[in-house]
Amino acid sequence: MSRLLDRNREIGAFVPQQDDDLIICRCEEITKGEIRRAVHEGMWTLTEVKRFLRAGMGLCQGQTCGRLVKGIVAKELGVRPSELEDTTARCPTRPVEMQVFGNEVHGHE
Amino acid sequence: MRIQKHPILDRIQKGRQVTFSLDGKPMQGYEGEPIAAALLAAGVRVHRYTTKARQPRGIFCAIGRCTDCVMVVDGKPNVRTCVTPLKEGMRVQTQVGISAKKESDDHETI
Amino acid sequence: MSKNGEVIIIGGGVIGCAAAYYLAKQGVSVLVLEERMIGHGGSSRNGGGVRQSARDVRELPIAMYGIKNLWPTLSEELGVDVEYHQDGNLRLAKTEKHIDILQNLVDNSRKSGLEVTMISGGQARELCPYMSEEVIAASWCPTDGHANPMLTTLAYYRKARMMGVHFITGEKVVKLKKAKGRIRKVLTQSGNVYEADTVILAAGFPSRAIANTVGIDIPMFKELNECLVTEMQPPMFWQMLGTAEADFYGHQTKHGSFVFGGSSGMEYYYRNQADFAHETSITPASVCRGIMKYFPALSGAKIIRNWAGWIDVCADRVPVIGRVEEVPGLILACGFSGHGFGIAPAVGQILMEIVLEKPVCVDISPLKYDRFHAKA
Amino acid sequence: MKRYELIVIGAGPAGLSAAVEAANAGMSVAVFDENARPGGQLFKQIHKFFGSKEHQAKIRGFRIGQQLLKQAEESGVEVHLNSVVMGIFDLGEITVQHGDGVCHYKGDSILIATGACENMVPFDGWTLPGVMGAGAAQTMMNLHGVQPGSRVLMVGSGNVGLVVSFQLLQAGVEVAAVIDAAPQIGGYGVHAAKLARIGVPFYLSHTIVKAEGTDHVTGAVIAQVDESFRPIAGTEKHLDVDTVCIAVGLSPMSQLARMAGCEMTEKGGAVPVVDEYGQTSIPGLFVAGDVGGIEEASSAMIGGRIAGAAAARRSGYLPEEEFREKASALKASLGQLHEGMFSPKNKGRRDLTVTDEGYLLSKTLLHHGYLSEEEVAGFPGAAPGKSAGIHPVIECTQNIPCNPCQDACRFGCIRVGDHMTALPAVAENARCVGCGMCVASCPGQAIFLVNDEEEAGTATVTLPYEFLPVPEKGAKGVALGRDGRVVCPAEVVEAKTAGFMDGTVLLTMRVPLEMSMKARFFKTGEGTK
Repeated sequence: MSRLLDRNREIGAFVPQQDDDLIICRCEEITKGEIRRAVHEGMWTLTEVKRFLRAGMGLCQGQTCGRLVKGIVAKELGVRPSELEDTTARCPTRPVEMQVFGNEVHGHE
Repeated sequence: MRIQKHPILDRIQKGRQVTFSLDGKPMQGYEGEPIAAALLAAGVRVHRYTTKARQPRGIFCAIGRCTDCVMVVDGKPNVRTCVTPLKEGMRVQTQVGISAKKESDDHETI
Repeated sequence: MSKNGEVIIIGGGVIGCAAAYYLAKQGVSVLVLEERMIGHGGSSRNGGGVRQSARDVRELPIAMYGIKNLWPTLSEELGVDVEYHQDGNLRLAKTEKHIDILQNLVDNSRKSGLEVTMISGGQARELCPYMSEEVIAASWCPTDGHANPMLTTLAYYRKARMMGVHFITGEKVVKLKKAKGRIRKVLTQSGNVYEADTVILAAGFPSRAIANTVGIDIPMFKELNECLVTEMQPPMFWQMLGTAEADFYGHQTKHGSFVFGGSSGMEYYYRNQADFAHETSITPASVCRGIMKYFPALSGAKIIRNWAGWIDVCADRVPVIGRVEEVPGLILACGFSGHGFGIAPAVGQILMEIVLEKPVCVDISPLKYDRFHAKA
Repeated sequence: MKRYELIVIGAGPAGLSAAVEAANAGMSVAVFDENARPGGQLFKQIHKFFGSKEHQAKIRGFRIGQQLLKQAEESGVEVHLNSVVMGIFDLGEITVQHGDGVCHYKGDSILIATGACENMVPFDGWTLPGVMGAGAAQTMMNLHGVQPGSRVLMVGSGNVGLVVSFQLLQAGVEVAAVIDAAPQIGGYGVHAAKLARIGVPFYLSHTIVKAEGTDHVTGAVIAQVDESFRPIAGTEKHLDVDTVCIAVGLSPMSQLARMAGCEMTEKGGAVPVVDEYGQTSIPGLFVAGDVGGIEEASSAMIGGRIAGAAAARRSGYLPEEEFREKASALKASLGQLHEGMFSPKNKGRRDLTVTDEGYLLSKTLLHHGYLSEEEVAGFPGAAPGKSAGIHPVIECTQNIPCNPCQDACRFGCIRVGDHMTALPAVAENARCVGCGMCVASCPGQAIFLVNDEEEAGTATVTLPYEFLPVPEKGAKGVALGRDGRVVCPAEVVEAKTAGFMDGTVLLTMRVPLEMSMKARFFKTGEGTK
């Protein structure tokens, strides 16, 4: 079950920070500032941030930046990272070519 | 640089030496080792330039997870070079965005 | 008596968020209650089609209205690029049977005033050179297109929130209650009670159980829908694609990745009916095979993600939209049957018009909740 | 569809151990791993493991990997390599990509043992080629025999940062510094001491501010941090490096558990909730190793065996009583590894000031990576007067789970006791014959043999040496102190090794008498520091 979130809760205004231009999502080249700003625009779950910015939506599917994004969003919301629900883990765990994905063979031997 | 002799591992076992190309230039490596290892041994650190900011990227996780080290291999973009074994005659190209670096971009290419 | 806004919207999907936005624009105070998160359900899990072709004639006017009046300026209006592309829709045929299906759809659509035509395989390949020779004909609707459903939903939410709409997520509605003959209370699993004079129920399949609590039923079931997304590809084509049998559909996104949806034919028998929509082990492979037959050039594209969601399928495969006469104050907007995204902006506006008792922009009477009857 | 009684995902220490346990109980077992080689991280671990004999202490990680593979083969486990488990589905089904196709398999039980991945920390320039995970560097040098760079800055002083730094040195790579934002070294003191005595500087309460370079790393800037871990202006320091390694912790790779719908909890990352045998909220779905919470390979192997046994019980191959007996023995063994100041329950604690025995912990060790001479003398392994003539000096001052030194001395000079984490003590009047077995057996390389030759005014110090080239007898050079500084001239009098030492050389150097408790490393040539 999702945590109850009143999206009207005051989290303060967006204040620019010195390292806002740091790349956080290396695949989609999304910066810390973009993530922080998205939170202030109402993206309060990791999934919303991802869908809004594409952070974690690239080739590695958030396997590198997931933890970092979580930390930034949590800090912006003033909650513990563990309070944030991870984005959904989906198949495939690694990129797979369409012609391989569609080639269902039976048994290893 | 390759480790010639290691105090614990002695000589690290390798496959046969093969030739492949990077952006058209011939390179040497060992069959079966990750493409990334062969490139690193040859001092090549830049694998690609990113789509948006055209920033250089190279080996980062080396276990096939982060996808930062992808290159165009035999014409296919986004190939994870840290987990793709090297083969004789492989055509490896620096990736720019999702395409191969144009040969004309490379002044060293003859 | 306490009150939490003039209108409570149950469901923070694209319909709920769009309605909230258009209501807020009219100065109405709105509270949106969402069980999970914004755009959790079908709103973020669809192929992104913004099309009129192959629509049931009962909902076609809504689609046409939205494409004519709302979609073209939506990004500007909401301040977020929702990646709307109006580059046409090709619905593909590989067999004579397919051609018959498409011809029938084209004929019906044209009667409703939609500019859609049948074209040959060759003409289709001129529009989209990547298409294989297996395509022998297609329907072509140049005013159709696609948009990014995740961004569209979040853009409506973002703007509505900026305009003062109150959103509460993680709040699962379990019961509606009437008072003095009208809808009044909304009760949630967490024990909270919200009150309003008007309640819009736009919660996808769970709408059925919620409506049941005031004695209203909507004949619908939930069906698993699966999509897959590829790694970024070079720009190839911008049309929205579909097939005569609707077994696969998709488009290339602004980002460059392709999003394709499709079915394995086993959806009806999917045994796992848990709330969480898990992708199956068989459908994505089947969809991949389908895509490669139509677009061989994509066979080397890597799939980076599959996803699944529930479709709220109505008995006659068109949504229920409108007031419930038996429960004054209750407005339904559910049962979109897998094609709600493209009409969401228009439905949002329509819901605003219903709430404010304004003239509704198109005739929605064929979509009323009590239209269902057993066969004679 | 092909069905196994147990499917194991991940051929690392946990997965292989589970597979062997289950197969030995009679189950049909298949292991799938995405890598070209099995063993997970074991084959990158070229250092000797801690623990006791039953935990395969003093054996190098890759050898343990070789043993596990042999066991897997003997027990009939099918190990499928280059096989990516793409997804996990309802009713115990997985899809596996292998070559140019995808296979479906079902398991009566499934064990997820996908391990962990490295955490990362963003800083200016962190996307430049040359910035990489410490594990990435380890993979390149220890698996593929390629140096990750020529001069490295290590960010993070946990065990991974320390161990990989040492391995970089072994691979012929320079280590410019080890830094950590925390005010003290996170990993084992003995690992830090190995680096410090070679001259690797530690900068605690320091962070990396920037990796410099346009196309790849050409330098790095570090700076001291305040209590909120923010860099303090004016404390910047430039380092000439071409590589920056990040070792700031690991996170469980639990995507498959989440995909399966396991109930999750937080334990250094999302991990599935498990029962005492590693079974998740989904009956028949187990996890073992780092994917269930970060520990180390020895614990992962025991955890794997417990889960493997539980799967065997579930399928009726292990009677309840036999299972309980086995599980409780394994858990006792795991419990031994979980004792002491570095136990999982003490993770991240920085307030410990004394050992379990009440000895004051060395502050210089925690802050600079080495023990001061005065501090060494206060510990039971090195107290003055413990032994005359040749005798071991054990510079092991933290409660780590390890006791091979106790078994190494056949004269019983060294005692750890029943609790593996107790500090080793050298007995009074110990009869030391100078065999050096203790020096060779210590995974922390923390034991030295000291022989004060009073008449000659010299002393010999025997130290463990794992570098190339090995200095030959008669080689002249300098002795380095615990802090890596030159303390005196030194001459090699013996360099001996044996097969069982597995690459460790016992290097004996002659130093002036008064330097016997100062000289701890040998460097060929004239050191001029």
